[in-house]
Amino acid sequence: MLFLVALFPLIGFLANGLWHALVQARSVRSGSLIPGLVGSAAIGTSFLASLLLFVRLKGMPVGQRVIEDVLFNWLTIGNLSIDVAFRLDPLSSIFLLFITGVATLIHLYSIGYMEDDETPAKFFAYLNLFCFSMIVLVLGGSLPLTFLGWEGVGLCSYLLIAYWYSDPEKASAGKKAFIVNRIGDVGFMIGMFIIFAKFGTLDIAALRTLVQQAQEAGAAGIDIGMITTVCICLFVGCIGKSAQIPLFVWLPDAMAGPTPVSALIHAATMVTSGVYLVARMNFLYDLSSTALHVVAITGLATALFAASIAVAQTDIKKILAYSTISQLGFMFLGCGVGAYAAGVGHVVTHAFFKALLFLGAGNVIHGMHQQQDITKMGGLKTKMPKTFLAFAAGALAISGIPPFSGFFTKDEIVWRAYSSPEGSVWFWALALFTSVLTAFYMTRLFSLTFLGKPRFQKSAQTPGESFRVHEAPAVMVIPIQILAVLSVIGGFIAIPHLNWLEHWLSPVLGQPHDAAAAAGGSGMEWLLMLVSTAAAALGIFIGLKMYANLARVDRIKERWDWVTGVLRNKWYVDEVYGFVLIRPIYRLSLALWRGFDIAVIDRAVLGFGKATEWTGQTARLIQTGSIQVYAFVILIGILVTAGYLLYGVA
Amino acid sequence: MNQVEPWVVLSFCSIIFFIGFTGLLIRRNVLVVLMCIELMLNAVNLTFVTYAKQLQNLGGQVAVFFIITVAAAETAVGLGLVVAMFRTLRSVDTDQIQLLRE
Amino acid sequence: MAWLDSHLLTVIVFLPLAWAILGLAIPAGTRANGFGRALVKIWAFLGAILTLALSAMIYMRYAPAGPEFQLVENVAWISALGISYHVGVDGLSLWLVLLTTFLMPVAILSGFNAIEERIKEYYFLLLVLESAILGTFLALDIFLFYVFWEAMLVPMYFLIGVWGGREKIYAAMKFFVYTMLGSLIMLVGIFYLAYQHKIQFGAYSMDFVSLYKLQLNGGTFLATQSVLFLAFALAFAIKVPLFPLHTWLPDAHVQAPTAGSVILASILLKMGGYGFMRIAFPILPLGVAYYQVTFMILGSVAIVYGAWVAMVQPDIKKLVAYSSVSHMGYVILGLFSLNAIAATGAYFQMLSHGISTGALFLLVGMIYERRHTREIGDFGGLSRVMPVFAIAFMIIVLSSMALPGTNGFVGEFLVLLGSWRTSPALAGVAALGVIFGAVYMLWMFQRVMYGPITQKENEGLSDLSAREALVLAPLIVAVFVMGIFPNVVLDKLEPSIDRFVARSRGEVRIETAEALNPRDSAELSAILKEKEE
Amino acid sequence: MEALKTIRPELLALAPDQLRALSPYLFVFAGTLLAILFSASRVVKSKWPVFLIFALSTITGTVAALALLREPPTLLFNGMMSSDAYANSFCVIFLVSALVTAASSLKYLDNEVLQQPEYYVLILFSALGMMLMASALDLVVMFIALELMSLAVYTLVGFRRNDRRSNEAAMKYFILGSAASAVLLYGVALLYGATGSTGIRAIFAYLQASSGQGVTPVFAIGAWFAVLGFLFKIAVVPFHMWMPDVYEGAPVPVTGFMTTGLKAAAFAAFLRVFIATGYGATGYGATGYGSGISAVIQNHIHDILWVSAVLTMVIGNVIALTQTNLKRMLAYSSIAHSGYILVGMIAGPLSEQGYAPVFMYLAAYAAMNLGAFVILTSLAARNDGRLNLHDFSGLSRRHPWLAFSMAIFMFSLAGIPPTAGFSAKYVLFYSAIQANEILLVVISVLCSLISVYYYLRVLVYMYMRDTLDEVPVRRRVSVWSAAAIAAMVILTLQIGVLPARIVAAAKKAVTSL
Repeated sequence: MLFLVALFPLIGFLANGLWHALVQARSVRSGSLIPGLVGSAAIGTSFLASLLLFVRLKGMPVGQRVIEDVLFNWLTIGNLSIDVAFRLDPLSSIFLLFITGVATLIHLYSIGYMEDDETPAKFFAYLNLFCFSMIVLVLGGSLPLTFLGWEGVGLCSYLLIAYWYSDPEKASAGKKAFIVNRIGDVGFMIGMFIIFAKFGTLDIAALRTLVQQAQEAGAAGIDIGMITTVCICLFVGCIGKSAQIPLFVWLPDAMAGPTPVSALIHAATMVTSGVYLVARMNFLYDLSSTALHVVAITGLATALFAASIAVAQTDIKKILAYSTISQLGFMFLGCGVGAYAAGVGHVVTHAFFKALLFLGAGNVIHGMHQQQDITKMGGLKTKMPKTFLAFAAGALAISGIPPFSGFFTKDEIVWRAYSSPEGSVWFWALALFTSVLTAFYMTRLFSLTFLGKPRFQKSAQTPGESFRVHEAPAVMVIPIQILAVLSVIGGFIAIPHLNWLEHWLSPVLGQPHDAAAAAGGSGMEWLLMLVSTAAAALGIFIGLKMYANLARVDRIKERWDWVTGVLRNKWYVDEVYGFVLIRPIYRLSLALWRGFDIAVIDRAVLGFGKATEWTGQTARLIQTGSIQVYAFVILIGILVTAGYLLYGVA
Repeated sequence: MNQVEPWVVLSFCSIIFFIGFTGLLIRRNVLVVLMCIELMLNAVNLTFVTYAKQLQNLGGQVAVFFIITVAAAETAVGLGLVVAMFRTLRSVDTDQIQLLRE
Repeated sequence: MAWLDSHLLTVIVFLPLAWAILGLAIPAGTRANGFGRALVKIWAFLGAILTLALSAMIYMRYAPAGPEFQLVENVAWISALGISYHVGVDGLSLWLVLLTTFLMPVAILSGFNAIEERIKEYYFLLLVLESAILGTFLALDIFLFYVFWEAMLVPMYFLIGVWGGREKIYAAMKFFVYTMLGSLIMLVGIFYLAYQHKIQFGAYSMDFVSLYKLQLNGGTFLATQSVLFLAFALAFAIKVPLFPLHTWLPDAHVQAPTAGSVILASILLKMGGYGFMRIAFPILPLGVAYYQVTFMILGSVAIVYGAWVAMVQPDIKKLVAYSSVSHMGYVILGLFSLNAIAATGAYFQMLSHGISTGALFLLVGMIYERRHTREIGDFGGLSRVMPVFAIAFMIIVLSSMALPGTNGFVGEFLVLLGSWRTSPALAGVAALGVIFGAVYMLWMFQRVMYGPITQKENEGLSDLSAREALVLAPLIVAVFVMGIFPNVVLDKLEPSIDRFVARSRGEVRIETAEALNPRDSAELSAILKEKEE
Repeated sequence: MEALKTIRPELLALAPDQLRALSPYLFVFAGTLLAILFSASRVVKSKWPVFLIFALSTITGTVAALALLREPPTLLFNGMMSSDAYANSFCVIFLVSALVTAASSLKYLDNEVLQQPEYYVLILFSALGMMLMASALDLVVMFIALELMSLAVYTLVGFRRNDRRSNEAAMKYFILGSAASAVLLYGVALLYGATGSTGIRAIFAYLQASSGQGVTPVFAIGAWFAVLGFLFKIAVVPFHMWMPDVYEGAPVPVTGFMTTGLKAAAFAAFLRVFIATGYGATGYGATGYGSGISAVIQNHIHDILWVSAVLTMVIGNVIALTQTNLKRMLAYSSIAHSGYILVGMIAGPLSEQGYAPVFMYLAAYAAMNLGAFVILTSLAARNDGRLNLHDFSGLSRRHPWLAFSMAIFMFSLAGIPPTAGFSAKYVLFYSAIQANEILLVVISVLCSLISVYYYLRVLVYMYMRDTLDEVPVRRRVSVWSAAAIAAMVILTLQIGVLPARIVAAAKKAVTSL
């Protein structure tokens, strides 16, 4: 019955899609209610299904906690045989649960958010399709199937970012997302090629057993360099999907999509599939510390980098986007130091509070009539109190204040970064600094949005428009309240020492190293925990202090203009790419077409024709029409040939 | 009187033959050109006769009669054509007939 | 029925021809009444459908486990030169035949409104063309193959030249002469092969199977096999078309009428790949070995080059044409990788390229009928006025950029997977095509379908008509069926592919295969063993 | 002629089987005489009786020749002439092309207001000459036959006697032609001197005898001059210069007749001489250069022919590419085709098929080229006007069927399957490959690629361009021409699709040499 989980969203997609193609495409306006309910029902059922599956899985003995469901053979050539097989194990069950759960909430939320949209059926069809692909991604038993989901979610994110396609900016944002993802996917594919060339299989379980046998055979049985290459290739895929340096540029632009999409795809689920892949392939990464270091350093760098950018942004969704990138960096840091469980844990809690934050932002934008600039907000605390409370919970969670969920998981990562054999004190220090930044920009966002005096009367007033900020309808508030609850208590799955998640995942991710023993005992751990809490508190404090008085902020801005400028412009990464990659390739292509295809190849081809023509034109001049000339030519012919013959005889 | 060596006659014939051909090349008057052709044919006749004499074989002699006949017919046709040409061209100069070219 | 069974292939090859000749009897001149004209269209469509039905019979009759060639007919034709009328079907020809018969009704249907003048000649030529193509794919005698191969040029020449666009004459001439060059050189090669067969076996024969037995020396630049291989490769590479012999393609595609472009792109290009698989590789394994690297490089260059040039095309049809160059690059790369996976991928890529590029041309034709322009700049925001069209277009674009789940993915994935074994570097280069394929396709889609409607003419455009939907539906279905259940194709293909790989490696290549990859050589020797039995 | 040394009258009387062997010639000859009578006696003004006689004699002649194909070869007039399969199958070509020419001329002559019965008589004469050329076994007889043909054709070329172009063509053809035949005759004389005979078989016997120690320069030169005479008629470079002018000036049907009948006749005789003088294959039908004549000369002949074949193909095709007048274009293309046939001649001695491909090619070429010329004839305006390419624009709308058949002929000339042109080329080049002339074949296929371009250009005008003149002129096509065209189309396709029969026939004809 495993495939049912994937089937329901597919049905929802088909239903909504047909409804769109047959009815709404003919510009029949029909509210978002029916398609919304259909979509939510579809994903909701699959949430229930995954709950049941989770229970069944829990019922099984720890060793063989695997549910497999082979549908049919996809393709078979010689020794290559790929099944369409779903496999549920503790790791995928966790992902399945929070994906379907959060997705359900966001579907419901969207009913409200998309109510006055033209083609809601299309929207929900896309959402369902996305859920389907995401489920295939996490349940896929073999790499190609995972890749199918992998590209599927990419496609859906493209379609949903470019959902309001009439706006060229949104359309090209979608294109950008897809193409950048494609770059990563090539890495993924190459990883698969190497794996198949070396191991002759693409099935993950089979691969795992092969690798383990090789390990038992001893270090000789396995080629670490090759493993490193594979891991890095796969990680390139993760970089693309999870928006890490250097491929993160698409995610901020992706905010062009409707806010629920940003919440679901670009915060909670899709972007974390990179982490899923690394965790899934942990048995390979464990073999190559080089690959692990690459992962960790990339993650850490991204976390720091994105956080620094987030500090200077003014678009509420952009800030959240960069914070997402930064948090993803944390997760990879976790994986990179071998603490996959910590990474996964942060994925889960992050799904909760980041979805919450985005939906909250959605409410704000909805209430502010599509206003997204936080410098033009303020004082919404009174205008939309429910949203305010929920948002506060989310902000605290992400800043890492105990006992909110973010604290436990993030702190676990920071601690592992220090304590695990792969980690180092530098990792720890930088991670700590990043969490200060995190706390700071979240506070900045929070205070600029909700605290202080409203700034939109003066800014957002356009003549003749009565501007009234309102709280969102219930269908948009209840989901975020649920999410708020989750992001408060969600962290308890990962409380240190009675770390339920880690044990649940251990069959897949292996037993964690005894970190405490590794580094100065549990006393050290408690100490660091305090330190990081203090760091978060510090960040919040600075933020509050600073943004209580905006005039001073402006002065600081002026003084440090070049710094803030660089940050505001995201370190000019897009510009650099445009200058170094995109424009040169475009120019080159143009040059190849005009300068080579037409000017060289084609001209050469036509040249033969021209040459023949010319020869003819010259040769026909011999035909002067005079008898004597003809006779003379004949005579020459006779003499030459006869002479040649005589030369033969003599 | 003493006999003329055959090779003398033969080379004489070949000379005449090529004289005829040369006339064909250099003379502009069609009638002269016709004569040159006759010259060539007669050179051939002479050759035939010489060989017949040398080989003691009648064949060559007979061939000559045929050739003379054919030559006559040829001249007849040729003159007819010349007349026709003169009627349209008002000239018997080969340089005038270069309408068809290239 | 029994008679039909024994002559199935002949019937299929010549049915369209006979049908076309009968169709000439229908009174549908320029001043004929609408009924006559309608009748011509229906008649042609029925003929194509009938052929499709018959070819479905081939599909049912052909048993992959059975002998190599099935439903064989062999009649002496010019016995003095050992030429015989010899047709038969194996996996390689089966699917291309089905592709042809499947696309032909679609192509015919697509022109019902577009073609208004000389319709009788138009449909006549289309059906004749179908006969020639089917003959090429089913011929087992190299002379017969060549006859059909050449005869196919004639109707295509007229289709481009009479019903084409502004530059039609130039394009038609270029197409004909360019292709003719290749085929004539190939003809010399054919002579040589036949002569060698006479020398080595004392009897004239033009059968592929007997030519496969030829022993020719190879390995050096001037060795028989290398030279002959170039002779054949020229013909096939022009047809494929392989960079840098591709410049006839954009002109021909852009100028041809929609149906012409569809057939040209979807079927005629495949004849190049088919020629490689049927003639060049099995007969000249040493030649293949000698030029393997060269052609793999050319293939991967074509992939990237085609994608780049396609990216900057202002004309949609040109863009699609160059995308064909890129896609067929995968075919070359896969074939020359000389292993079962890559070869299967190459073949599958040919089929899926046939489906998706054909569909692309149909879609372009549809908006061309509405707007009479193909300039990308003249469009924009069509999604708003033509939502259903947008859906179809999006699906085809995705399959063309090889999204998993569509037919495009299977081919590209297998080609890359297989060629990685032979040459990781080149496979890596080719993998870049995956990125750029997305770039030019999505960019084109964005400029045509997305954004605001800039031009007034575009506001009134009507969405797909029922006929157009009917034209596209089978292709879209095929996209997903081939993408999700590729085994449907692969099952009937595998034995033929294995034979192909074994032959084109040739026994002599085993040790080099050893160097390539131990698994390959094991697999190969297994194949060879079962071939001996 | 050595027989004449001792006159034996019984040799001059004809036995019945010899009469039967002569039947084609007799029919045609009788037809000629009757035709002369009718045209001389002005009692009947109409063209019909003459044409009727013409048709009757040619048809009966054809039938007789076909009937004789099954007979064993018979020597006539004590070895000066043989009616064997070779001669008879060539006779079929000549007579058919004569008939087709006459049929297409009927209406043409009306248009030109030249409807004189002599025209048909002359065609009959030239046909008779061709037949004799093909069957003559004695060089002098061959020469007389050649002249019989040539004189008739000279007159035919100049038949439009009020047209300057026609006269000029006739004049050029006459002067150069008679010079060439003088050269041929000189060659014959030298051969006679070297071998003591003008009989082909005798010459060959002499060769066999003198096997081993080569041959005298006199023989070599004589033989070569004899061959040259035919090379001139075939219009092989550098003896081709007259051809375009003559073809352009001559009346269209006559041009058609020359490109097919005359060329075939020249080749027929050429082949006999070529073989007899040992320059071709030794032994009738056997293969391989061999005894009698030194290998050096063999190689030199080979080289000469090789070079001139290449030149012929290249020059013919390349200049044809630049022509805008269809008649002249076809003239150059016929030069090119002579080049292809020469390839066959070169390959003949060394390939399995021997000279069979040559015959097949001539037959195929006759079919398709005649067809093309019949179409030109029926489209030509007064004074052979309106035969430029642009006059053909939009033809497919005015004359769909004419355009269709023209397309078939053009494709056939270009060698596209499934037409006669293709199968003929195929067999020809295949034998060349067997003779290991790979480079030559490559050159020739490239040349035929060039030819594809200008043949297709005709189609471009007929199908892809619209007529220039606002009111397109539709000329009535006489039923005779239509029939002729139809017949040629069928023939072209038949040779193309089912060449087996003609291949066998060619083999038979050549082996009977």
